[in-house]
Order: sequence, then structure tokens, then C-alpha cells
Amino acid sequence: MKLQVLFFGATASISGKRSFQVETDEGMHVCAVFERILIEHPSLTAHKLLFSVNQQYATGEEIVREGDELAIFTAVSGG
Amino acid sequence: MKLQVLFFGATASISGKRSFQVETDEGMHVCAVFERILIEHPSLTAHKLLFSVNQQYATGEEIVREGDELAIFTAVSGG
Amino acid sequence: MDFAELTTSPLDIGSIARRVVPPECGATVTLDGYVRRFTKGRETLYLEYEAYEAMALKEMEKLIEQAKAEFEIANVGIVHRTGKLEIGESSVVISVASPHRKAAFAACEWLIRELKRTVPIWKKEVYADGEHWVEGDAATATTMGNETNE
Amino acid sequence: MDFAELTTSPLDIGSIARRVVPPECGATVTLDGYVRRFTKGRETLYLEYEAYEAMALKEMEKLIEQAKAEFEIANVGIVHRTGKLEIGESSVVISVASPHRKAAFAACEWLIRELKRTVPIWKKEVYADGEHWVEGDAATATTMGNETNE
Repeated sequence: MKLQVLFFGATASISGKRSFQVETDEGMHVCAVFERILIEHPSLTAHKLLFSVNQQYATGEEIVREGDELAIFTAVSGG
Repeated sequence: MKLQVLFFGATASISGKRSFQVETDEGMHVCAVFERILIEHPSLTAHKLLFSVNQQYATGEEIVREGDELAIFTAVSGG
Repeated sequence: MDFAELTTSPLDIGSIARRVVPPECGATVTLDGYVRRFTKGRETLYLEYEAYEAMALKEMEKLIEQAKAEFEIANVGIVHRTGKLEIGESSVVISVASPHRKAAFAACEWLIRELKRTVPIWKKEVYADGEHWVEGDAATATTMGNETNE
Repeated sequence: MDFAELTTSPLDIGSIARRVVPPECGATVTLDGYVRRFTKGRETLYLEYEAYEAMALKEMEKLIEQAKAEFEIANVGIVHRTGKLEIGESSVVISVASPHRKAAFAACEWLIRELKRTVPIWKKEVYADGEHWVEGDAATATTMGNETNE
């Protein structure tokens, strides 16, 4: 099952990626998916990170579904 | 001794005057001068009035001086 | 920079807000008061504001001085319009810049409250069938022998 | 009317403030945030703002909904600029109209604080000798498993 993952700002700059796909198993919790992504991108873990699923802040308890849009970004700095 | 008196807004509208002169004696307190003006314009006394001397809110204790500018107006409503 | 002004021209909020900006601040808070169509259910055609100009400017300058003493703010601009105002036009703009937002909000709120209480400007509401000089809230006005205007 | 928008064009505070005006209110309170030249003593040449656009719009709309539930206000407009911003340009404008001023001040102050905490937008400061993505205050950020974003 494929999920879309987005990086923005610092996470895009550090990883050199803005958007990519990950393969996951059915029924996984999003927190497990995020953990797997961070293992692939260890340099991100030095930062305070926020996580979203389908444009909502993630609790981590969500079960992933085909086509979900995940995002990982540093604490926001707009305004 | 001559003093200048100004009316604005409601006080100008009620009295039909915007500016006039009053004769006073040396050494009078401004509150006595204002009282004398109000006797001449009794219709003003139905309103909540504010008083100024030389563009400062009056305490009433000031002693009038030649050339002073007095004003009588209703509670302000700007903004 | 600080400024207190009266004008008969339309007010441009953006340019007033911009004039108070110092390089060390990142935000301004701006109050924009404007002419509403209905007051207590009665339809207003237009308004006229009259100022005791020399005293109004002095009182606005005093408010700026007091606000700068009371709140940690950098700059204040106050512009009040006079003359005839159509429905929806701005009558007053107060803009405050400060290093910390909280102080700008508090100062701007204090300034509009005090302006309405102490600055000698009056509003006349003109209706289809008459007109009325609005008189301020007597309870909060400064009266002779009652030195609230320090 | 309420609105939450992202734009790469310069922000016009006056026209944003004017769009939130309903006929029954007489004042708006507007927060204008802009690019300062110095941050912690370091000179910024210009800024770049990047937004997670779809989510940023949703979060701004949530803030408007929450503000209208929490405060007695009529209308809210939030416009955040993205892309390259020069020194002194406005990055965000939040304008609130309410029947009573007090609620507009309180709501506007709450909205900018929450926007800075929850709306996914990031600022990159560009200096003569480098650049830096600013990271928000971790202590107040919403993190996974920490449901402050109700």
C-alpha cells in the first residue's frame, strides 16, 4: 500500500526531498510509519518535529489507508 | 478684561454661537466666569457640560487672565 | 515615529499603520473605527465630526505620552477624521507598534477608550428626518472640579 | 464575511480590514506582522515563507471557527503571505470586527498567538552569508500524541 509523504521548510532542506512515496502494510498505525520514515532520514531527528495525516495534526493512533497524505515538518514559524 | 469663549457641536447648535467675548473682572476664578456665561445661556444647563481654559480641561480654580480662551462643550463623542 | 493628526480627507489604515513601524518591531496593532449605518435601530444617512482642533491635538498628544509611559510600546499614531463622513468610512485610526504584541494590544485598547473619553471631538448623526449631536457617556467624562485628566 | 487566505502578493491592510466590516459593527482591530531588518542582532536581507497550503488553510479556518465560538465577534479575516518578502513588508494580517471593541482586541490577540503555534507555515531568514529556516517555539508546538489541537 502506497502513502504520500511531504516535507516542508527545514525538513525539505535537510532531506533534499519535498515529496515521495512509502510502502506500508495495511492496518499500521501512522506512528509506526513515521518512525520508519525517520529511520530513513536520521538527520531529521535532531529537530523538534510535527506530524500530520491528511492535513490534520496526527495523534499517531490513526490507521493508515491507501492514498493518505503524511507530512513531517519542524515547529511552525509563520506570522 | 476680555476673554474669548468658544462653543462646539451641541453647545454651538443650541446657543446659535460658536465664538464670542465676555467682560470679566481681574482676579476672578474661571468657575465664576463659566457660571456667568451659563446664566446667559440657560438652555445649555440641561446638558452634561465640560469646560476648558486655554485648551486644557478646567479645574475651575484657575484665575482668569487677559486673552484666555475658554470653551464649553458637551461630553465628547469622537472615535 | 509618533503622530496625532486631524484631517478632513479619507483615512488610509495601511499607510497609518506603516508610519508607526520602527525597525526593531515586528508588528503593529491598529484600531479602525468607522461609520455604521444603524445606531440603536435608527438609520444614519451620514455623520459629521467636529473637533476643537487645538485642544484635540493636545489631548491626543497627551494620550500618546501617557501610553508610552504606561505600556512598553515603540510608536503610536492617531489620526481622527473631521467633517462629513459617509457610511462605512473610517472616523479614527489608532496604530501602535511594540516589540511585544501584548503591549501593543493593551495600549491600543487603552488609547481608543481614553480618546472617546477625553479628546474634544463631537459626532453629529444625520437622519432622513433630522439630526442629533451625540453626547458622550457622562459617567466617564472629565468634568470641572473632577481632575481625572492629569 | 470571514476569510482565510494565502497569497504571494503584497498585503493591503486597509482592504483586508474593510472586508470584515459588517453593518452592525463600528470598529475592527487589525494585527499586521512584518519583516524586521534585525533578528537577534543579525541583519536579514529578505525572508521566504513556505506554507503547507492545504493544511494551513484548514488550520486558519479552524482558528476562525474557534475564535467565533470563544469570543463575541462578528467577522474574522486572516491573510498570510508566502514566497519572498522584503524588509518591512507585511507577512500576515489578521482583522477582527465585533460589536464591542474588547472582544475584537482579545480575539485578534488570541488568533495571532494560535496562528504562530499551529498553522503550518515556515519562515526562512536569508542573510548576506547564509540562510536559516526558523523553527517555532517547541514548548508551545503541537506534537504527535499531544492533542492540543482540538
